[in-house]
Order: sequence, then C-alpha cells, then structure tokens
Amino acid sequence: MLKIENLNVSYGDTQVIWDVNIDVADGEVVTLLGPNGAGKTTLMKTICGLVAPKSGKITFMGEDLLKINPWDRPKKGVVLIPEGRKLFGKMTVEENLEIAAWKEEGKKETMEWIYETLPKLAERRKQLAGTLSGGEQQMCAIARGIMAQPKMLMLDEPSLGLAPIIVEQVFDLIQKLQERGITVFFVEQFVEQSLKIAARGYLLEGGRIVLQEDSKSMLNNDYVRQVYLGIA
Amino acid sequence: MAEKILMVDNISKRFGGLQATDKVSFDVRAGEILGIIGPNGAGKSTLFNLITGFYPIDEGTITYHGERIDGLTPDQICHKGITRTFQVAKPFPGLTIADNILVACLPKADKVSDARAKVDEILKIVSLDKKAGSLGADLTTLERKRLELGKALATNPEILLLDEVMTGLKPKEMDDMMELIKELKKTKTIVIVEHVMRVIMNISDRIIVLDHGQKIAEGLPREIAENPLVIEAYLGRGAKHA
Amino acid sequence: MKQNKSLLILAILTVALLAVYFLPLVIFAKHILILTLFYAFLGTGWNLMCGYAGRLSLGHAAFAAVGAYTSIFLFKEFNLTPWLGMFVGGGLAVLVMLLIAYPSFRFGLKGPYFTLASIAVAEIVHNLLIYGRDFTGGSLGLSLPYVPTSLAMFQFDGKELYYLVILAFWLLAVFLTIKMERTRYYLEAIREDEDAAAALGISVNKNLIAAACISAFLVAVGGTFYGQYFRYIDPYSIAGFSLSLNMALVVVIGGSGTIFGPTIGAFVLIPLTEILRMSLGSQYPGLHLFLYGILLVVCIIYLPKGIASLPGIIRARNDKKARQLDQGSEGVL
Amino acid sequence: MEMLLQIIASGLLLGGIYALLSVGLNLIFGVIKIVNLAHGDFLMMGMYATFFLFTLKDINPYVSVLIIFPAFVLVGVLIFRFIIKPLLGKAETEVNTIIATAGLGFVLQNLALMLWKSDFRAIETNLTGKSYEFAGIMLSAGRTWAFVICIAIALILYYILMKTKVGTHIRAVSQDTDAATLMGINVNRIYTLTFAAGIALVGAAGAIITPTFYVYPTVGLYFNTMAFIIVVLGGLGSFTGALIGGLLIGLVESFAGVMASSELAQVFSLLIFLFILFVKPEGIMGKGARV
Amino acid sequence: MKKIVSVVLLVVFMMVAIVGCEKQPAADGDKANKEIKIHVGVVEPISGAQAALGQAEYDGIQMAIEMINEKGGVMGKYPITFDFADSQSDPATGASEAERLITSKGVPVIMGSYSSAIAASISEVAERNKVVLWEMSGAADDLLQKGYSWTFRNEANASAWGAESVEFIMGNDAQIQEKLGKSAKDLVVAIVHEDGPYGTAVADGNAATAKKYGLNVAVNEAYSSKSVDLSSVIMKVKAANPDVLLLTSYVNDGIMFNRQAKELGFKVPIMITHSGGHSVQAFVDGVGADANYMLTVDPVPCNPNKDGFSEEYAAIFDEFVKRWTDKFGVPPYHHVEYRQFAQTMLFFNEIVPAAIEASGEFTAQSVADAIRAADVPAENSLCGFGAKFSTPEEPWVDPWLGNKHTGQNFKARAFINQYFDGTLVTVWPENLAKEEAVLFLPASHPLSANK
Repeated sequence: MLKIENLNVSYGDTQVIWDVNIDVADGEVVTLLGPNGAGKTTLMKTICGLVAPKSGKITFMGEDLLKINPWDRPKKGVVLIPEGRKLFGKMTVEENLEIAAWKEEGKKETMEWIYETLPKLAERRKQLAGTLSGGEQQMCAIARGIMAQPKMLMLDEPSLGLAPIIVEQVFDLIQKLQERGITVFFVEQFVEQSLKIAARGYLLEGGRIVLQEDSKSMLNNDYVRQVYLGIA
Repeated sequence: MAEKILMVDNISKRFGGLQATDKVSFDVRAGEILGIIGPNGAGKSTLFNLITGFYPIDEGTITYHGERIDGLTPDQICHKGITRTFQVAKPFPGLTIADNILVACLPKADKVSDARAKVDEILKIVSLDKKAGSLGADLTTLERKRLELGKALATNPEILLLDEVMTGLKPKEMDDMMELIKELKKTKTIVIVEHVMRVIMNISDRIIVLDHGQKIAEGLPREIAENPLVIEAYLGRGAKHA
Repeated sequence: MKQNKSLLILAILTVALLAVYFLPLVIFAKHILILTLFYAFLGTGWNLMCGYAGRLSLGHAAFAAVGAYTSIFLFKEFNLTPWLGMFVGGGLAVLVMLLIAYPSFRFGLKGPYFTLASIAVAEIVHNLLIYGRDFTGGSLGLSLPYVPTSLAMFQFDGKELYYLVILAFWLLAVFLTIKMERTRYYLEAIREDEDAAAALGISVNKNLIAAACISAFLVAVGGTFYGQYFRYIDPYSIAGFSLSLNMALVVVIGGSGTIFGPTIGAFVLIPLTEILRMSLGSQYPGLHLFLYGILLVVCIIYLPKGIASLPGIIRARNDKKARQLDQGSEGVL
Repeated sequence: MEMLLQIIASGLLLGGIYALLSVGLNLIFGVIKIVNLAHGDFLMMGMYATFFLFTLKDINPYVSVLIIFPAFVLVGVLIFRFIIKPLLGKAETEVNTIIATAGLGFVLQNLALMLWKSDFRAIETNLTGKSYEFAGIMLSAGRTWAFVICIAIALILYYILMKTKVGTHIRAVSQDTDAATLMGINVNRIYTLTFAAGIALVGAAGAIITPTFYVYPTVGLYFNTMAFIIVVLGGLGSFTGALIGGLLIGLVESFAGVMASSELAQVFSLLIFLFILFVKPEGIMGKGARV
Repeated sequence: MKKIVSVVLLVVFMMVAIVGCEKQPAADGDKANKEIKIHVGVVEPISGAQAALGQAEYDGIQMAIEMINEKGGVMGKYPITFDFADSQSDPATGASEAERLITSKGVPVIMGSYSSAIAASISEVAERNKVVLWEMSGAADDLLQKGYSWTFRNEANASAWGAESVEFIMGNDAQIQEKLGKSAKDLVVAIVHEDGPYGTAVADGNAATAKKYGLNVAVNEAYSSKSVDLSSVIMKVKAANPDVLLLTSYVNDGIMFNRQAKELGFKVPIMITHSGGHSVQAFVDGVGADANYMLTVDPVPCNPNKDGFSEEYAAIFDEFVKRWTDKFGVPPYHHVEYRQFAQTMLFFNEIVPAAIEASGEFTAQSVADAIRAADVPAENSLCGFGAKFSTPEEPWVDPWLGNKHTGQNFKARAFINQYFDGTLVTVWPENLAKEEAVLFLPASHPLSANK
C-alpha cells in the first residue's frame, strides 16, 4: 500500500532522513520505533507533505504521492494525526470532526461509529476542543483523523503525555481501527505495547532504519531489549 | 554523606486544571548525579522549569546553599550557579555555533575577549569545533544536544540540570555522551532527566521517579529498577506481563 | 563580525566621509549628505532595539520629537545651549521610553502588538504636541531664534559644520554600537530565544530596557540635531508617522541587526529619494513616491535580509556553484 | 439627558463606521497574521471607485458595492500572489510584510495622485446630510445605513465563518496551518481567499462611507491607525469583538470630544488601546471567545 | 566586509557625480554683467495631504507669469523664468527643496508656499541664505514675529481675518437689534477652528476681537482637520445654542462640518466662515446649494466691484478670469488661484520693476530693498489693498493681539465675501462690494435658525 524508497530529507544543510525504505501492506498495523529526534516525526511529515524530501520516492497504492499536493493527500486516503494533536482549540469537538470529513459519503455513519466507540466525545461534542482534557483531546484528534475516512491512518506518538489508563484506551482504539479495515502506521515510544498490537516494526535511529522485523522477533531482539526495554 | 546543596521542599504547580507538580520534595548532594525518570507528562520538565525560575511555584520552597531561590528569575538563578538545558534544544538559530557558545560565556566573563577565549575550549569538549561557523539553525539533533550542553557548560555552573540529553542519539553516541557526563561529574553536580533506562541506571548515583506530578519513588538505581510501582508507571501495563 | 574589523571599517568610512567634506560639492549635495548621515544616525539608534532585539517600533519619531522639542524649548525660554538641552531631551525621551518599554516587556508584548503599541505612543505624543500649543506652538511648531554661527549655541550658517557634527554623531553611535558588543550578543540571543537566553544567565528585561533606552536617547539626540539644522520643528515632520517609518525603512533595507546596515540603507535610500524627487517631483507629482514604493516592495521581496546580506548571498551562491562543480556528474539534485 | 443620548447615539454610529473599516483588516490580521499598512489605502481606492461610478455612471454607492467587491477580490488575489506570498514563512516575515505593505501604500497613494489629482472629492446622494429623528435624537442617515450594513456584514461573515465549510476552513487555518493541511485544507488557497476577501471588504467599506465622506489620495492614512486599534481591541479574528471595539472607540471619542476636547478624543482612545494591550493583549473578546 | 565600505563609497561618489560636482551657480549674479535675468523659485505642495490647494495655487502663479511673459516679461523686456519644487506637504521637505532651489539654481526669490508650517520652515532657509521669501498664503501670525528680514507677506495675517468677521458683525448692530432683539455686544458666539497654525491664528483673532467688544464666547473649540468625525464638536456647539458661529476649516472638514451639522440638526442665525476650506470649488462641489449665503472672510475680494482697480488692473482681472475659465472649464476660485495670481502680479508688476529701476539688477538684496521701499496704491493691486511693508526696525503692531510683525504688509486687510448662486462675491467693504451682504442665513438654508 505505502512504499517508501530511498527517502532522504534535509532541513537546510542538515540531513535528518537517510535512505529510508519502508513498506506497509494493506490492512496492516505497522509501528515506527526510535528515540526522540531520530527523525520519526519528520518521516511522518514527509509522507503527508508538510516537509518536502530531498530525494527518494513515496508511492501510495501505486500513485506517486510526492506529485500530489499536501492538502490533497488526505483525499487519497493518507491521513496523519500529528504529534501534539493540533486540534483546532477554538472550535467545538463536532466542528473539528466535521472539518476533516471531506466527503459526504459515509460521513454520517463514520461519525456515529466514533460517538459510539468514544462516548466521552459524544458527551462533549459542543464543547470547545481546547477545553478538553489531554486524553479527550487525543481521542478527538484520532476521531478527527477517522472522519477523513482514510485508507491509511498515521499516528505520531498518540500516547504522548497521557496517563497509562488513557494510553491503554488509545491502543485499544488503534486495534479497533484495524478491525474497521484501516491500515495503521504509527510512531510510539511505548515499545512493548506498540509491538503487541503491530504486526511489524521499524526501528529508526539517527535518521536511518536500523532494524525491521516482525513484532515478535523485535521483542526478542537483544538490542531492542537492552536499549528500549531497559532489560539487560 | 555529601553536603545537600539544593533542597526542594514540597513544591507544587498547577496549570489550569492540571496538577503538573504535586508536593515534590528532594535534595541534591554535592558531586552526585541525580537521575529523574518518569513517563512522558510526569512533570519532569516542569520540575526543571520550577527550579530554574521559568515558572513561579505555587507552594513550597527551593533552597540553594541555605538561600531561598524560589521567586528569583531564571537569569538570577543561573548566576547563583544552577544552569539547565532544554529538552527541545534551543540553539539561537540566527547565530553561529561559536557565537552561541560565546553568548553563554558572556554573562560570567569580565571582558568579551575573556569569553571569546573560552569558546574554543568548550567547543572541543562538546566536539563541535569543526562546526564553529555554522548557524544554530543548521545542526543535526546530536549537534543540537551537544550545543545545548556546551552552552550550559559555558555558564560554569555548580549544578547542571540536563533535560533528556540522550534522546535522539545512537547507542554509540550515547556512550560518548555518558563518558562526557561522567567526566563532568568530577567538577559538577548533575541532575539528569532521562528516558533511556540504560543510561540512567548506568550513570546515576540516585534516582527519583515522578508520575503525574508526584514523586513515587526515590533510591539507588538497583532499588528503583526493582520497584514494581516504578515498572508499572514507567513501562505501562505491558511491562507487568513481560 | 569581529570588533577590530568593524572598527577598521568605521575608520575607513569616517576618513572617506571626511574626505568628501573637502570636495567642491554644491550645497545641495552637502545637504543630501547631511540628511543621509542623519538617517544613518537615527537608524543606528533604532537598530539597537528594533534590529538587534527584534522589537519593531514604528513610533520612534516620538523620541525624536521629545528630543527636539525639549532642546528647542530650553533654548528659546532659558537660552540653554542645545548641546546641554540635547541631554535633557535625551533624558526625557528615555523616560517616555521607559513608560512604554517597561510594561511592554513586562507583559511580554511582542510582534505586531508591540509595533502597534509603538505607533499608538507616537500618535499620542503627536496629538499632545498639537494640543499643548501654549508650550509647543501647536501645529505651527517652534522656530529657533536666529543666531549667527555659534559653536556654543549649535547654530551654523553654512552646511560644513553641520556635516561635521552629524558625522561625529554618527561616528559615535556606530562606535557605541561596536563597543556594546556584549549587549549586542545578549540582544541577539534574546531576539532568537528569550528562554534560552534567560537560562544562560542573561537578564532579558534588563537588556531589553537598556537597549530601548539607548535607542530612544540616540534618536532624541537626532531630534535635537534636526531642530538645530532645520531651525524649525513641527509635529507633522518630527512626530509624524513618516519619520518613524523612514527610520525603519533605512534599517530594514540596509540590513537590520547589523552594525553597518542602517548606514548602508541610509546611503542607498536617502540619496535615492532626494534624486528621484529632484528629477521627477516637480513635473509629475507623485511619480517619485510611486517608484519609491515599488522599489521598496521589490527590494524586500528579493533581499529579505537587507542589502547587508548581499555579500553573504553571493558567497553562498559561489560556494554552491563550486560544490556542484566538485560533485561533477553527481549533482543531479 | 437628550444631550447624553445624542452623544451615545453619535458615538455608536461613529463606532459602526470604525467597525466597518476594520472588518477586512480583522480577517487578514486574524488569519494570515500580517500587518497590512496599506489597509487605509485600499479604503481610499474603494472610495475613488465609488466616486467615479457615481459621478460617471450614476451608480448608487450601495449598488456599486456589487462591482467593487469582485473587482477588489481580483486585486487582492494578485497582490497576495505577487507581494505577500513571497514574504510568508520566513524569520523576517513580520517586519518585511510591514515594510512591503508600507511600500504598497506609497504606490497606491501616489497612483491615485497621478490618476485623479489631489482634489477633495465628495458626492451628494439622497442620504447626504439627511438624518432620522428619534425623540429629539438625530441619527445621520448615511451613518445609520453604514451601521446597519456593518451589522449585516458582521452577521453574514459570522454565518460564513461558523456555518459554512469554507468558513470552518478559514478558522482552522487561522488556528493551525499544519493541522489544516493535514485535514486536506489548501492553506495557500485559504490565505489567498482571506486576503482577497479582506481587501474586498475594505473596498466595500469605502463604498459605504463615501456618501457621508470625501476622498483624496491620502485619506486612508488616518483610518489606518484607527482600524488597527479596533482590531486589536476587539481581539483578532473576533468579529463581535471588532464590532464592540469599534463601538467602544466611537463612544470614547464621542464622550471625550464633548466633555474634554475633540483634539484629545484620539488620545483617549489610544490610551485605552494601550491599556488593553498591556493587561489583556488578546483583546476584549479574545481567548476562548467564539468568532 | 570590504563590500560594506564599497557600497557606501559607491553611493557617495555616484551622488557626487549626479548632483555634486557641478559648478556652484553664482547666487548673487555677476555684477559686471549687467544682463538682467529674472529667475525665481516656486515651492508648493503638489503631492501629499495639501496637494489639492497647492496645485491650484501653482496654477495661479503660472498663469500670472505666463501673462507677463506674453507681454515681453517684466517691464516688457525681462522674461520671467522659474524653477518649481514640490514640498510634498511636508515642512522639512519644503525647506530642503527651497534650499536646493537657492543653492543649486541660484534663485534670489522663493515664492509660495501654501501652508503656514511650510512657510515657517522655508522662511528659516530664506533667512539663512539671505534670499527673499515672497509668501503668498501662509497666514499664521507667528510667521513674521521672529524679526526675520527676508520674509515678506503681502496678505493680512490670519488673526486679522478673525478680527474682520467680528468687526463685520459689530458693524451691523442695527440689523441684529431688529432681528434678534438684542444688541450686537450681547450675542453668544461660538468659535470653531481646525487646530493647524492657520485655524488657530484666525480663532485667536476672533476671540481677541470678541473680547474687545465684550461678546460672550460660549465655545472655543479646536479640532484636527484630519479627524473623520466632527459630531462631538457639533454637539458641543449645539448645546451652547449660539447666535453666531465663527468657523475656520479646510475643505474636507468644511464639507464634513456642513454635512454633520445638518445631520445633527444644528441651527444658527449667523454663520461666518474663514476662507481656507469654504472659498474653493471643491467645497461648493461637496455641499452643493448649501454653499449659498455662506459668508466667508478672505484675504482677497472675490469677484469684486472692479471700480476699485485702476484701468490696467481691471483689464488684467478680466483677462485672468477669461483665461482661467478657458483653460480649466470653470471660473477661477478666488481664495486660492486668484490670490496667488494677484500677488504674483503685484510682485512682478510693481515690486520687481522698482527693484530694477533702483539698482539695475535683480538680486535678493535689490528685491528686498524694493519691497521695503514700496508703497503701492490700492488700485494697483488686485488684492484690493495697497502695499507697504514693516521692517525689523519698525515692526507693525497689530491692534488685536498686540504682536510685532516684520515684513508684513500693514495695509493688508481681509474681506467679507458671500456665496450667491454658487459664486463668491465681495460684500464688504463697500468700495469693492458688488452685492449687499445678507447677514442672517435665510430660512431656506438648512443650517438657518431664522424664520
């Protein structure tokens, strides 16, 4: 579904992504792991067009994504839920959801599904998004992404700054997305939990993919265990 | 036991509805490395912001060498001898690396030329001597971290507060950084907020654990690693089954 | 830029500008030179706060007005020499600056908000100058009593001495800027990132207020010079928006936050406006300002960092070319 | 008592004019976050357009809005594309847009001077000099209509911004450009649209005030400061705020003018402006308030 | 960094090349060469806020020079040439440009300059360079109170205009008694003026003269002519319910005052305006029929009874009206273009010939001497009054405010003109009056409180 080939990204003179190759298959849940600053967010932003790459190729369902305007990519089915949520704080929850719904078809049904799955949001639909609690904001952000009816949903650190109980809910939600047939590609710092719900994982360090394995082998990988799980 | 040079007593901070720091107390002893860990959002950076005067504290006191420093401005606290780095490195993007360091040297230098003389030395310590002429905006993550550390060192602090200096580094780079920190320990007291367990366990003399703004544990690295409360808070639910 | 290098450039420029003094220039050329140096001087003052510290003020005319009105008032009423009145005016301007700068920095007023506040302050000063006509002459302004050439009274018949005076003022202002190396670094750091600067032990408010006060003082001194040179001041010319804007234009076009940017900007813009007006102004009203406006827009689009950045851009372009040549066939990007 | 009511009525009507002038600016300042120093000069252009449409083609100023609005949209699109857009997204954006729009102001003022000379021009419509009387209180006809139209524009804008898709998109862009892009919104298009709409609104404002006013090339200068004051007072991007800000300033000037001196009226409003800026920089209606 | 030096130096030398290294023109003229060249400088604002009237003034000056040159020039043999500069409505620019004309073009005389503020700044330049400023419209009193010896003003100072309107009212005591049932000195007066130098000076004249006669000045209000709203001023005046409104404004605010006064239902029995904004075509265009019966005080008689002029000047007057009407399609408005025309005429027809006859040359000194020696009879000036100028040694003390003026034509006076059918006609003093003054606004006028 998503195919990234030899991607290089620079900010000014500084290269942050080096020859990255990634494949995500239809319906798969894939996680991108790596320390802060490894370039995960940059990679996500590049796929969505917020950052232009220096070289390389990104294809989505056979189409060259780099030839498509950033704002048109959601219509192709690629939607990112950015780090820090970036909700429109001065709009209501419902408006936040509405804004992402670029197509009428299936909109109502999607919204119903969201309110059903996330009853908290339904309660707060008329409330300004900026006044929600952190967990609710994250749910709202994910819900907003779902409203675009993506084929592939990307999440950048959805658990950032959330209480463990909320983090659990987020992971539950991701699993529900998969059940809905949405491909999920997400960045996380909770390595273990991420690998539990993802089929495969990529490990990005210093802008390079240093490891790509299925979740099970990754969990058992010495390096991962030592560096990311703190298990000697 | 070494002298307690910094004492944080029962400090709290509220942002709107969020209790970011909740009655936290600890002390820092001369010459040690104190590690602070906790999941994202646990209030580690807020703690640094409170100690260094970026946010006023709601309640509690902070005492440094027997003197209250809560209520002082960040620059005054820096002059007392406590310098912090930022989690998201804050280079001065429009200035060259050398000037970045120079700016940091200046407040404690009598003459500009004195400060200038120190720049090369610090650039070498943080291995940025080859990049001296680049702009702050044009650095890689690692270089930013190094610059952040270099700037903090340039202020010649007694206590150095390091906020996630390891994040974004490769294992080899982490090792280098750890060596550097151990080297610094010879002359400075260090408080370090860190994510990477391997690092924190390795270099800390003592560790405190924060979760949801509260201190949930304090002790030697070994004790912390075995504390189930910590494992749950830090590694999440999954860790229990691991 | 290293301090010695800057001092060397300043010395060369000063010698060159002194040499111009001995050229057989027509008086109007001298007048343009005086105006140019006047704006270079004002710009250098403006630059301290607005360029280095990045707080864009479009109300600095207020300080020029305070300087000019104070020194002329003291001269007229108490026969106090403007050489001293200048300092009184500067002091008052600093007070006015403190009135706005302290709350602005205290409440973290930044960006366009600060700019708008500065415009408001200048408007208030402008209106008060008109309203207080018993002291300020209202909108007719104040004229200096006529005194023949007198060094003591800062009044000269020819252009030459004014030229030397403003050259000296400019020299001192640039020299001061160069010598304020430490503060300049602090201000730049504050402009780039206030928190990071504070964490390094730099007092943000203290430095900002110091820069603002020096800036106001210099511009006020410029106001006194203006009054002595034209021997006439009125609210429209000296407290009007156009003077504030011109100060900013000179610096931004020249290169803000650089030592010689204001000077370069003044030497490009002021002769240009004068020559444009001289050659077009009387036949086609408005055409010269129309062209001037277009020039500003074009200049800002193509040289967003000002003329002072031009050498850097050229160097970067050459470097890039050189690199591409090095890479040879690899240079596909 | 009648005097007091008259002061209030006149102040409110003046405030309506002020609010009307600042609507377009509010949009531009609120969404693109740039200071358009040429704002008043676009007003001047709108007034000239109205003047000529009235004197040459006998088109009523209120009707001429229908011509001026689309024409100014076009002008706005071109200016955004060729002058504003190249300046956006850089460290110097804030300063440089100010300088560039100042340059644009020079261009417009002097273009008007070259094309139409510097004469004061005023038109007389059937509203000029007329007023409606209410219990001894005189309401200027032209200003009353301007007031009504201002409210109408504010309501329409409110509706567009709150209830339509494009309005939601504009609000989204004003809050977070990156997030808006991720939601499939073309930020550049919204910017162009906003800028063009802002210019067109000020052009339309020019048409609406022409019956009670007069035009000459530098007429915009005075309005500039006023418009910015009102936008900031009311809170960026808040149209109800702009309306309230305008009315407040109108009242202040009316009262100060009668009680103290009309020369000091502006000083009073500027002082209030500074005060609000210092203590509540987000404006009277800012922060959390709805658009 | 060399580049910084080179940029600055390059510009300096370019400038030197463009304007610099011409030869200094001989400002005082070569005395050995007796060829007389009459070359003057003209400074008017033709761009910026005051451009509207500045342009009209410039047109008036040009027409006078054109007419003289057609007859061979001054004394029929010395054609006039001039250099023009735009002051951009800015006093500092005016001063710069005057200086350029003086030093680069060598003009011994500057004519102009529209506003009192610009006149004030140019008079400084003239004084320093010892060049004559023949000021034709800057009316503020302060202008000539500095003891300058090179600035001359042919017109009445602004406070004299203000005095004239009050004198005019006092002169109509009987009519007032009859209509309002009270004596003129019991009238309640409101003074409203724009806060520029000119409006302030006129209002000072109003107030001083009103005080002299013991009138009750209920309101004396200044406002900025740039203001977009005059309703508070009008409300204030309306509350005072005056018998007389003395108004001084420019064109834009004059139009606005009229409109807003109507809107706010302000009515007054007697209204006298003081030139500036009320005596020009743009005002009539702006207010239409409301202009009719408005009284204005002007420094020149508008469409006067030509019997007051000598035959020669009556002919010049007719010629001017004809030419202007042919050229611009509308009759000349007297307050602006006629004023400038009349004074330019006076200068080249009366002053300059005297200078040349006395000294055989056209220099600043000879012109200044001729001005000081001049005693032009009223019939030889289209301004309607003679010319005799005060000197620094013998300044003229005005009887209203008691200030000393040097270089002021103390024979100058102001005139009362009134609009009839959109045309301004002299109604006072009687020797130049063409119509009888209508003191009370007729009931048909929207601002009239009369029945």
